[in-house]
Amino acid sequence: MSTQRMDVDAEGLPTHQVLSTDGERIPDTELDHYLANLTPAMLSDFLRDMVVVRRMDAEANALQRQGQLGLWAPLLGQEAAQIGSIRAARNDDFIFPSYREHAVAWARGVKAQDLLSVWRGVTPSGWDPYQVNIACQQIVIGAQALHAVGYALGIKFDGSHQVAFGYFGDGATSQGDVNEAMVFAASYQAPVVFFCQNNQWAISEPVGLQSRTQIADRAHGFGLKVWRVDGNDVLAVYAATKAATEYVRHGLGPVFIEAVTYRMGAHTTADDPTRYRTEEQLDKWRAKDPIDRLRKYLEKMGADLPAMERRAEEAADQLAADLRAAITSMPDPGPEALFENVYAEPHPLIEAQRTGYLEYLATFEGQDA
Amino acid sequence: MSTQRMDVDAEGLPTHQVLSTDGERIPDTELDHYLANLTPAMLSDFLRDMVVVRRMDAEANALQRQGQLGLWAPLLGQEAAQIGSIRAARNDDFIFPSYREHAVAWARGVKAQDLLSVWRGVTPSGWDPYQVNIACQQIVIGAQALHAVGYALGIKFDGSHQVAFGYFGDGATSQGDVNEAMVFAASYQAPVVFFCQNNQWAISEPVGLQSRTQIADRAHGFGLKVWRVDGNDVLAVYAATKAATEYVRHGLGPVFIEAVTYRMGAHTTADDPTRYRTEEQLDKWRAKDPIDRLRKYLEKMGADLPAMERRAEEAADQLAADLRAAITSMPDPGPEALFENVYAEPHPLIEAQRTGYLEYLATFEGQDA
Amino acid sequence: MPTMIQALNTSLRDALTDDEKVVLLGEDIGTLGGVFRVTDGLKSQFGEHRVIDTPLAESGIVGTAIGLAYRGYRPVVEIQFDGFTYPAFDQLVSQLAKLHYRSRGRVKMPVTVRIPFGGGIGSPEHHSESPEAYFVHTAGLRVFAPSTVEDAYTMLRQAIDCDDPVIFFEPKRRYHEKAELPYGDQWRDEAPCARVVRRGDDVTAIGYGPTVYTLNDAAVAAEDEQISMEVIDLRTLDPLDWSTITQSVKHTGRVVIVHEASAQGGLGAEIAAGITERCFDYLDHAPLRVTGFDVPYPPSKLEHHHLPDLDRVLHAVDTVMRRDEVTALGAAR
Amino acid sequence: MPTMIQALNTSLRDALTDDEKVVLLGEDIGTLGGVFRVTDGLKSQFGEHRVIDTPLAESGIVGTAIGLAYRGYRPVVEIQFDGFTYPAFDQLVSQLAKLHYRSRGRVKMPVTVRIPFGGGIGSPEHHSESPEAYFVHTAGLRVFAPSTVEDAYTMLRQAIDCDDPVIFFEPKRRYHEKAELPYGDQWRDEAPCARVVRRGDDVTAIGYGPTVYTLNDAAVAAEDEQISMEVIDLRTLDPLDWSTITQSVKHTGRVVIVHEASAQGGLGAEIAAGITERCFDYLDHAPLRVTGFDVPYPPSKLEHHHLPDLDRVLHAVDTVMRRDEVTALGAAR
Ligand SMILES: Cc1ncc(C[n+]2csc(CCOP(=O)(O)OP(=O)(O)O)c2C)c(N)n1
Ligand SMILES: Cc1ncc(C[n+]2csc(CCOP(=O)(O)OP(=O)(O)O)c2C)c(N)n1
Ligand SMILES: [Mg+2]
Ligand SMILES: [Mg+2]
Repeated sequence: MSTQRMDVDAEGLPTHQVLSTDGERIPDTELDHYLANLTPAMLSDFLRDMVVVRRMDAEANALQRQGQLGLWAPLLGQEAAQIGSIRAARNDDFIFPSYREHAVAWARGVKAQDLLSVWRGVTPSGWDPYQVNIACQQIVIGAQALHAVGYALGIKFDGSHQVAFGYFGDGATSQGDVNEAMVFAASYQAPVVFFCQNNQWAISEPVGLQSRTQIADRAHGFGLKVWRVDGNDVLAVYAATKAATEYVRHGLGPVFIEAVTYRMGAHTTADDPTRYRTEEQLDKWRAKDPIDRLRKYLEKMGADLPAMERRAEEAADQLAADLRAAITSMPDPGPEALFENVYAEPHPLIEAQRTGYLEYLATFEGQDA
Repeated sequence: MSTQRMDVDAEGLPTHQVLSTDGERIPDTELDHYLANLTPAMLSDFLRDMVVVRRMDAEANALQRQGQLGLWAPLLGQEAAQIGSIRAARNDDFIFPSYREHAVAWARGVKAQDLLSVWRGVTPSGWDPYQVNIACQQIVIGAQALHAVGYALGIKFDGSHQVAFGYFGDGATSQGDVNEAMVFAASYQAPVVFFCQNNQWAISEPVGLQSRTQIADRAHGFGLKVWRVDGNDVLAVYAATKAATEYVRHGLGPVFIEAVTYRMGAHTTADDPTRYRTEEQLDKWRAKDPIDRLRKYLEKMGADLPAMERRAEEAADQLAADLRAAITSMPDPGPEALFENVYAEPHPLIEAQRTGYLEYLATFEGQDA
Repeated sequence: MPTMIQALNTSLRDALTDDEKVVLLGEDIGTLGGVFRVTDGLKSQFGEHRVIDTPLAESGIVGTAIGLAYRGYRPVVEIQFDGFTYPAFDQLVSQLAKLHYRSRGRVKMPVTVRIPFGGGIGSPEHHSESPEAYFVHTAGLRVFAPSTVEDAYTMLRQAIDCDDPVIFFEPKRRYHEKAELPYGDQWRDEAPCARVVRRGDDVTAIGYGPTVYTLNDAAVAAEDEQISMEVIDLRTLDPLDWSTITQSVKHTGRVVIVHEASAQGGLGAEIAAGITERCFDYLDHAPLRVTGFDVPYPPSKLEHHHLPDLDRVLHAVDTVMRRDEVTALGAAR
Repeated sequence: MPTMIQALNTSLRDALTDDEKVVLLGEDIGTLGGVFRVTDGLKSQFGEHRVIDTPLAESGIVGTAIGLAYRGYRPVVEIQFDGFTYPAFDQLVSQLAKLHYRSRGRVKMPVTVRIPFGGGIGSPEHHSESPEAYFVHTAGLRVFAPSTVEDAYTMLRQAIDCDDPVIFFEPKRRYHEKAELPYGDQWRDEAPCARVVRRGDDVTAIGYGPTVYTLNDAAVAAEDEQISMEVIDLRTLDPLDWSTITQSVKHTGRVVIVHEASAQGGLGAEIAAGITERCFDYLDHAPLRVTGFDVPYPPSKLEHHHLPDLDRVLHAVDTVMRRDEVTALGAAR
């Protein structure tokens, strides 16, 4: 079965790239249109966004090692895929993320400490979905793809021009739910963008184990409009996502974007990737780093890179400091939190258990623990 | 959403046909090779098979109306798809059917009365899977597709050249399980043939609701080798299935066959198809009848059609008479059957319940019911 | 007088009329009107955006309904038969049940999942299951099971109106019972809780859905033998209405619990355990269960053996009355 | 001394060695050796046709295992975490559980489904579930839950050897316990049944998997207060070993049942109901349950409140001893 580890990059749909790894601007007839109005300020924002979320990720890893978080799922390497896509979405487009879209949440205004509070284990959820238009994070692989379709159907019924986004990974495309989501989306021509970050791995499993064809090809078979982009090229991701949302907003049906990227870190802080991958592979992908690439481009186009870098670093420093202070002083929830929000309407069993447990705890008061 | 009812026949992969509806032999560069050795005796068998299973179906419908069966799922119209495919398989190829593959089971030697005993409600299963190399019938849509892949994996591990077949309908292709089956089959290059009878309907739902592309295109996206054939053309189905099994036996990977056919009867005897389809559509498909088509071909090629017809009718009459006699005299199972085969090894709870219930029933003995 | 199917149909029609956020999803519910015709005529009345034929995938249906609820809709899902609930299990227990909790109360999940359940109609495999215990054990779901025509109407309105997800079990073998419907807003006044459908002094018989009819018949038969049965129709399986149950048990001291689902780990176990915890000193006999056996649902010619019937209920009643030394059947021994 | 993880690893290695029809399937079980390393080294020893990394789809994994069993294999499936069992629910309850019955005994389904279960390891959502009640309620499945290192070895061998499907729950928070392994064919001699792990006279405490340790600790603590606890480790949740249970209860007259799963409809309800049916006249107090609350499994900083701990067990013991008027916690009230 070793044949299954073929290099799926080799064939299939073309992969859009508008920045070479050296930072050269590559013309792209389909995507250039969406990059025509890019301003230096926007490019500076892309740089800042990616630098900041990379710092947030580094800080979260450190906090986890120090015992301040229970677990963390690093995003290192996927900054361009996440920032490029979310910056192309409208603020009222509704996002259904997995558990690794930290940059997406941050870009929508979720505070890093709120994001991390879930990983610290103090709360089930770090944000109000309706404040930032992002659904709760999803751990069950692929389940959210269907929610995105349902939401999109609601958009359609409402006659709105919003778009629903379903984010998931390459591994998720094997799940029944993701395939059913494509079936439903195609059937109803739902205004949804499936955004698949193919980071080459599902924990220890290479993407070639999930699929012998390009993931983008699969989506094509369901009748979805498909873009395959270099996920480490923030401009290509941005442009493809712009193109996708425009397509969807025109009522032309659902879109699937495969962003080809790489998970540079461990799957989670509980994972040991040295057991299943090589330094050579990492080196190959280090050379494709999304932030470096944008830096090189900015340099070549004569932007004031030092100023942009300063701005980015300052924002990153600020976030890191705030985050650490907030997390290390974050209190544990009290026992009553156990019983909150299980139901929206009163429920006698939960009421009785709450009362009983709190009374029981009260009997220990004044005793040594 | 009415747009979803597009005619999916209009585009996509070509549909192989080697017999026109008028019984003309149409050359097919890919398939002719597999028809080169067809003898008149084999053609006569095809005719007989289709006539017999159509009679079995008619008889089952009648028995159901007379209260002798609880339910029946007619195969009318799908004779060529089922007979053509099963006659192309080797006897040691293992079949995973749905609930409508009566012709497949019959062709492998399952007696009509055994087949119908399940629909009468006297037993969970009408055959021994290992005697006829057909798994138990499957009612949960699509579940058996995965079993076929697992069995195929076993074939591969054993170094055998058998093939596993997964039969399912057009509606089934929407289920997560069928999609996961394609993922697993592709990943492991399992020796499996997925045989999809696209009979245009999933109860009342037209295939256009399940898919906006051809079903065959979807399978293609998963990296499967695909044939799309006219499912009412018994020779095309036979040839395509031969081609498929040869491909699989050569270790080239899994195959998907979409046989385009039509369910001429009700979904089941509990269904009223007049609520959702028109006589015109039925007329269009009546003109494509698989048995008529073979008859016309046989006539044109100068075969002794009357003799063949006689042979077929005799077999059908025999089956009908045997079937009716067997079904109408089939006894009900006794209560002890409830507790049989729940587990393969002893289980105290089942034992206790069996004993208790039989003792309880004994207390009624000698009483009026 | 309308049948239960018509009552459900009217209930859906009224809900669709009263609130434009109500949408129906399911296989064959549109053009066909559902395999049981519960949604008959609704697509033509409300349009295909309100009454939606879905692709053939239960996880897809429930997952899509969840997305619609995120958007502020109140989806009502039809699962065609009980046995086809399981492909949607993950969406039901890990998503639908938990999203209100997961979102700290910000996202409401007013989704109703209608499931025609139970046996007795001579169907093939997977068409006669009673999966209610799975959902009663799942925190975050409410579980309703009407037994009468009136309740079918009322409780379906209540389920759709509820801001929590409700798994709504319809007793398919009672689909053709007939009765007058409650009218107007009456459904708003009734709390969804258990109901004593018949007063009695000697034994409390507890059932829900299709078995309530059996219990009523048993109560009539028991009268002939001077046994007075109190019959309770649970109606809501989650939350359980312990106050109605315990009040009755404290009065009678004897309990028989009936359902079609298998005994082991069935809802009857919870009822029996809960009663014993709450009423131990009042009990004259252990609560007994009369249930389906712990076997897969059998072929239709055997189902009359599997389903709790009048005789088996009476046998259990006799046992708790200590008129019979043999232990009751159906329960684990 | 080996840990429980190593015991499971050795058990799988021995089974793979003894029977070439044994194959392992799961996510990340090959190259990585499983997220808990239970399959560490097995792929390199037995090859990728025996220890199979699968695509990321649980229904696919179980369905494929069923097909392999049809072909005469004895697949051992790893579900990565308890909460990821649900996407496979249909294949487990409508297929795996029922195929022996459906085929009238012609097709054997010797499939073992390993599920690391339960909480207490500080994990995120879906990584701490206790879904055993769903499977105990499903006819056709056997359910095993070892608590000790030795049993982890022995019972896994027995599960793989069994011609029925076995859902095999591994107490993940006890994965690092250590003990010597039984050797040779010893595992063949032991019947899979409950075990009295500690004799006592006043109260029978019943648990399985991770809670058995808690019960042993409680028994030690109770001794200080002159309460003598008998501790039963159920080991097999289906079939339940009623003879061991009833023998103990008839001796003590008092029962406390402990599990991490939610109370309502949990296995504790079946045990309590079954005991009451079988031992009513011997009971001095209603059997009490100490369980997780009827809420979704909480964030890790709350799990010590949710999980039954020493104090809550002792509190229940005091209650059944009538030394405390407050009712026990965790059970439905
Ligand atoms: C249904 C389900 N099965 C298994 C897991 C365990 N798991 C968590 S992440 C993961 C791999 C996911 O890979 P992919 O979809 O590529 O996303 P990535 O982690 O690479 O972002 C697995 C198997 C899960 N969370 N849900
Ligand atoms: C999981 C599941 N959901 C729903 C059903 C009810 N049902 C039985 S047959 C059927 C339609 C199947 O359509 P298709 O796959 O095209 O097969 P056909 O009946 O046309 O042969 C449905 C919805 C089922 N049997 N299983
Ligand atoms: Mg990945
Ligand atoms: Mg069909």
